[in-house]
Amino acid sequence: MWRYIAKRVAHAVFVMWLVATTVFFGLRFVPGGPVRAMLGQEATPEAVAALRAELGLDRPLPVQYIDWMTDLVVLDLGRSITSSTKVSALIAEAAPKTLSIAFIGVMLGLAIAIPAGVLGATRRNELADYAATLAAFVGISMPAFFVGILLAIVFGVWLGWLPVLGYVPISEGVVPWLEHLLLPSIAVGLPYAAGVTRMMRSSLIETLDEGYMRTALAKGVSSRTQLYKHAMQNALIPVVTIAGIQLALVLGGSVTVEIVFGIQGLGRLLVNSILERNYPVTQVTILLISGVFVFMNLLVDIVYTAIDPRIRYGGEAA
Amino acid sequence: MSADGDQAPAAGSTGKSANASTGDFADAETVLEADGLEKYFSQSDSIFDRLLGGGGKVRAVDGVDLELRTGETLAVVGESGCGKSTLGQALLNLHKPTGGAVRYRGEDITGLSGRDMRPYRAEIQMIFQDPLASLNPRQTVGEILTAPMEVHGIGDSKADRRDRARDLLERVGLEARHVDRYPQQFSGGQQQRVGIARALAVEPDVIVADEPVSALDVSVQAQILQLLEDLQAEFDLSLLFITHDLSVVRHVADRVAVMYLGEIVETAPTDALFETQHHPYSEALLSAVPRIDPDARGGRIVLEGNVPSPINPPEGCRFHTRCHRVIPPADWEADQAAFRRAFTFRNRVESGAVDPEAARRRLEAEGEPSDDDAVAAHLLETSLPGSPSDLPSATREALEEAADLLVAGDEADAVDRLASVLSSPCQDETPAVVEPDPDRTAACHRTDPDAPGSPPADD
Amino acid sequence: MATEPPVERPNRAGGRDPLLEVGGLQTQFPVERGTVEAVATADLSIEPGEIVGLVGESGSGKSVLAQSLMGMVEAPGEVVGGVVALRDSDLVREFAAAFPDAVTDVSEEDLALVRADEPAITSDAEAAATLAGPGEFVFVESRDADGDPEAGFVDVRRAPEAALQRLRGGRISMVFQDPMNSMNPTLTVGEQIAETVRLHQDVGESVSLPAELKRKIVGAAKNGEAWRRAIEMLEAVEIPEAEARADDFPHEFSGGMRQRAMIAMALSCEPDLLIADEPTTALDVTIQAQILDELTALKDAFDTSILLITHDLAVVAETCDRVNVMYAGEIVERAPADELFANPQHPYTQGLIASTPRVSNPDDEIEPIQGNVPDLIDVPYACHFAPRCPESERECFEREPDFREVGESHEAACLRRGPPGDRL
Amino acid sequence: MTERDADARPEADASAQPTDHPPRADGGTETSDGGVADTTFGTRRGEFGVGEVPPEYETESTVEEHRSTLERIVRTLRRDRLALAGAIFVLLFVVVAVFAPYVAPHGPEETFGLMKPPLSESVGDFDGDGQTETVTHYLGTDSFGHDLLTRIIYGARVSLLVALATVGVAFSIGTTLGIVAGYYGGWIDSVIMRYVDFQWAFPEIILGVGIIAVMGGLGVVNVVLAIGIAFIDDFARIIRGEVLSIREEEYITAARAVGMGDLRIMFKEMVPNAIAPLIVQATLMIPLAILAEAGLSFLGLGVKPTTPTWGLLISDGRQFISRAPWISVIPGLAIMLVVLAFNTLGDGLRDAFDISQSEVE
Repeated sequence: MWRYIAKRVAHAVFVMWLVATTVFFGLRFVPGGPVRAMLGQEATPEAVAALRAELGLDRPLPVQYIDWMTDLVVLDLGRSITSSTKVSALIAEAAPKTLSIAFIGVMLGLAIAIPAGVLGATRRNELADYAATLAAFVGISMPAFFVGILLAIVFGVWLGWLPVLGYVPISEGVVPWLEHLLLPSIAVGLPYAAGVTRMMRSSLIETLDEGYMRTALAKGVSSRTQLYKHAMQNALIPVVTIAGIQLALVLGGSVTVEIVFGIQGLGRLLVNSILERNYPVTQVTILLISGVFVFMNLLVDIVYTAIDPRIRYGGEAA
Repeated sequence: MSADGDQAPAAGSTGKSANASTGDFADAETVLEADGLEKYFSQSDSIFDRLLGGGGKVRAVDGVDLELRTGETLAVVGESGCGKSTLGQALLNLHKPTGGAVRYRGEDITGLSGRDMRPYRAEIQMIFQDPLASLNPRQTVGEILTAPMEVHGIGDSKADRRDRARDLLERVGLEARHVDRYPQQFSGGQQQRVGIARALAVEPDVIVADEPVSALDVSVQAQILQLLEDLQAEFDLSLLFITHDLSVVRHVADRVAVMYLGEIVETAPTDALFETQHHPYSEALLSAVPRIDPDARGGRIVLEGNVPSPINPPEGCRFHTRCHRVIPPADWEADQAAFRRAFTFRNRVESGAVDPEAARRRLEAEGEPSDDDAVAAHLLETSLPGSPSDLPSATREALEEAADLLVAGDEADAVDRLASVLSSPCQDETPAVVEPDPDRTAACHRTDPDAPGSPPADD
Repeated sequence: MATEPPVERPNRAGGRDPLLEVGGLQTQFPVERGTVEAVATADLSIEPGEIVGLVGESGSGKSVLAQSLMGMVEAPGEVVGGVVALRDSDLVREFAAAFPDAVTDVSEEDLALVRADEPAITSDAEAAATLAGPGEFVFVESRDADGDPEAGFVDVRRAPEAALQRLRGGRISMVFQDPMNSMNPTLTVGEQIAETVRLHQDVGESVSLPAELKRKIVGAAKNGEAWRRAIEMLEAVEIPEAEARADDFPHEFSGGMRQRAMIAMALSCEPDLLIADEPTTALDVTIQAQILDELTALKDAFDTSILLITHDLAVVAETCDRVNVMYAGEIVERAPADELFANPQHPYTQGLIASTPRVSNPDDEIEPIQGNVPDLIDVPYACHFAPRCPESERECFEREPDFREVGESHEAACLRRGPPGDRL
Repeated sequence: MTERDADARPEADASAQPTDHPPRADGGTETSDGGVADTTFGTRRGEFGVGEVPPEYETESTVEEHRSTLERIVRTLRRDRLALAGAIFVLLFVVVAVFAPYVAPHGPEETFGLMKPPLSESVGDFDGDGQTETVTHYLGTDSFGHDLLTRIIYGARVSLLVALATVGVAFSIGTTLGIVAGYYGGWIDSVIMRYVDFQWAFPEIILGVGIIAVMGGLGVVNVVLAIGIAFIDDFARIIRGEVLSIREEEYITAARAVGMGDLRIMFKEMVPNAIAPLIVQATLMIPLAILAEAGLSFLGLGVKPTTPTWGLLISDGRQFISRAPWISVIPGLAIMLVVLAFNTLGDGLRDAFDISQSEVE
């Protein structure tokens, strides 16, 4: 098991190194050079030189690269060129909002998806199954930001139940925090739930068809115990993988949804930085989002050891 | 192992090659030959594996010498995981051998590139186990049969090749009009006929048949065996027949090679092998085959434990961990059966299967005393077959000490303690391949007059 | 033929009450092109303590027959007729108490009446089953002085799911072909055996869902009766270091060991009947030999009857007391094993034996049966073997073959066999 | 020792498994095997020997039809209503997109009254002929006064164009990488898969945004490249998996055993067997591409702001959700319906080709 975990950690570190390297070179491949792009064509040579020096672009490439990597490791993320605020401060301001939306979205999504998938698989070809399947179909067909707009119209504008704009930090009370986050979270959670529901359903159907389920039947296990004791854990193994991969959907969704709800999170930061060609901020934001995604999937890999004894004991049968 | 070593003449045995009745391929020319052939599969699949070490190599085929003679049927028989299928594919260069050599009519074809190998592919063909899986589901039978001809430039035109395909179908007992059907539209037996036709399409000398009938029902299996036999006579084929089924071997093969854990342990003419076995594994394998005729049943030899992993095969003779004829050391005071029991205990301890904690838990659960002595006694009782009382006293003491060491958590010392009294030449030295009878080979210390240890007369 | 009630009923060889009596069993699968008659009327009986073989090639319906015996035919398949009578007076008493509404008393007179009406019915169970009302599946043939059931049977085919759950694993258990896929990869081997014990034996451990889930998460109590029994069972099937191996997961076992563990699980509640469906087919021959030896020994130790289903004639010949040969959904011949192989009568059995290679007499030519097993969808001809049979006459296609006496306790369903007068 | 599966268990779900599979794997598809020498085991011969059947009992030789990929697709559409509905809607979408100028009631830049609700009318001289006409806005107008129906119809063009071009880019690069990686294995595979791993580390829309940032400009080409590149890994991974499993098939070993070259094996033996999952994957990637394009446009990082696209329409309407909710909702529904149509179609095809959900998607 430890060998397996070590492998997964090494893999995650390797991927993050590749990502950081690519982001480093990506900036340097901006057509016409990043400084020109940032300052515009009319900038004076002095201003260009000053910014190049400021960003360290005047030094040899290997030196820049090593600096970039060491800065990342010590979390010295540079300054925004438009406000000269520290990038780390901007991120610290924005990230909790986006990650809160994503977190609550995932929790809501799983809370809907697992029961819905189980329902679909156990009541196969009954009304409940058709309803769950259709809902899941519609769910994977809607972009999160559109779900957000619909929710805002219905619950914010028409019913007036929940606020549709802004964010309140959790330090000002859990209830206001949750009120502001609920609609955005549902907006990212529903498409996520749809994908996981479909996987849960098909995985459980496959599991119920396995030889060991026939064995359980043949030894007189009741149907509920068959489902929850014998089938569930096996069926969850592929679901966990999909739940990890689909986090991409949640993170991407959060970025768009927070714009719908006027929340100044990572998405707003990212879009603005791109439009303002504020590359130091863009770099770090992208890196952060990928980092969160890779880290979450590392956690998923570790969750595997808990649910798949073939990995836990000796094997690496993944 | 009956003392009678004479070969039973195989008069009129119809299931064999044309000249099988003479029972003698000893002088025939060798057509395909393996010389110390090795195929190891690497287990470490990524750079992390290499960094973290481990992985290891599966030694699927480990130093096999084998020769297939013109016109004969040579069966390679063994249980699953013994490497027989890998051997077949390595002979055809479908797995690149990692060591040793393959020769076709004396020419070295080991590890040739695709292009260099191509001419030989017209001479050596293959039939597969799963008839449906071996046929491309997206191609008609006609396409499947003409493709090899195109590759090898057989036939003048498309139409000519198609005619040949129709002929081939009839020759294997199908109808020419089936040429436009897809594999799924045939029954299992018919699919295998198509597979045979494909092998024949390039007019080969040698066919390697990997379990060609084991996926088929017995009545259909007989049809295919009969077909193979007819075709072998008609085309003068040499057949390497890979199978796990000794009953089939008896009917089709002229000679047999018995494989265990990547090695060939015995080769012999079929009838001779079924008469006497020089290797204990062959003996056990043969004794395990169920028989319809009550008169033909003998005592089954029950082998100990499971086949060891080919990643880390046992030292010396690979069969020694399970062998019922394992040789005691020269100074062993009791009989071989007693040695075998004690040796089994040693093997279990060495493989790490003995778990004192689980034993203690069980004793506690049963309300028995669970102090160290009781646990040690329990370990001896459950992991040693039979009773320790009729073992030589020195051995008994060693076993008891080893059990105590295990309970004390000192597994390494327990292993050493057991090794000090329970050694066997079978473990210490790799048996040489000897020729106990004409045209037979075996790799067992018992058949090797020069081998260490005195084979005790316990038969 | 038989217009008067048959005096000697072939299903009751030796006059003993069979443990299991299957009459007129029929299992069908609807498919697009029609109906697959996977089992088209099968009669079978198993005596206590006997190993009965059911041998046939793929497509013969032998596995579906086995599933029908346990009420676990997979949808959309359905057992559409027949009776599966399990005779066990303890069981009848237990079920009569548990399912009082499902009990029906049948008297000898009732049965005589039925037999007079329906000459085709040859077994008591089949006759009794015609008397069952809706929902009735516990048949009491006689009662003692206190009015408690004394003799009778339970019809598995009519039993509801609640009753089947008690039967499965407790009274009838099953071992499957594929040992790799028959054990749950996420439960320890010991737990899988202990679970069966808990379900069917009174070991004072709850089998409610919360209790089971708790066990799954924190592990089963290692000092409980069920776990101890699991270790004993693993020892009984000769798995060395059983107490340590009980904690292993199935993937840590080899194929042979898994099949042993499956047998341990199946026998853990000392069932009346063990159905072994191709138990050694996926195993190597040396392991097969071990398992067959163990099955025979365990049968005596656990006082169980075994129905051994296989395609391998030699396995049947070595292991079974009596053999049933099945072809295309029908049982075509039955006899004691030695008699069957010394003197096969049905043309299919003859062909099957002739096509089987043997290690012992290599000089016998092996002769294939030509052709293939028919599509079982709406077979138009009466004898399913007729198209492949070298002896078939027109009548073979037209008239259902009935069983004829062809030797000592030996019957074959072939019109061209039997006493000279009946023979075609 | 793979004995055949425990025998006659007909396909459990006959409707889900079209008749490609006979109830049993072995036999049953034909009543007679070939004509090998006629040996008999019986002593007495009957009127009808082996394989001889009275004429009235001749059963039709029920050979299963072989179905080509296209035939299977057609068959699926015939039985699966949902997939058929999807296919029809997809077709409608394509027709509308291609013939937008002929289908749309107005020009894309024509303006009317601002934020008029659906089914309202505008009165005025819109075609400049001096006459006053009455124009009905079936879906209302947007915040610039464009007729929403018209904008949506022209938006369909952008969606279709971007989706097809994107999937084309991702398909061609991804499939090539996947086949090469799967077939050759070894270090080539390692390099390609490390690339796939790396790309996988970015949520797709974030990668798209990043690529847009590097390219530093808006426009259809940039969007296509950004999304196309972001989808490469999905194709590469799926095709590699497919190739790896096909490579293990015995018919590939057989092809190597008869001496076929690598290219012939790849293109004549493997690709035809990998086509079905490729079709399914492509069908399921198109809706993802549509969603991604809408997302980028919504963020203002997609096509130029004047281009009519669904994402931009939603984005524009966002500020007016209390006054004019239809501006956002109607384009959103358009996206949903088109994506839903592609998804039902793709799902139906996946069932038709018997591909498991974990394999593709």
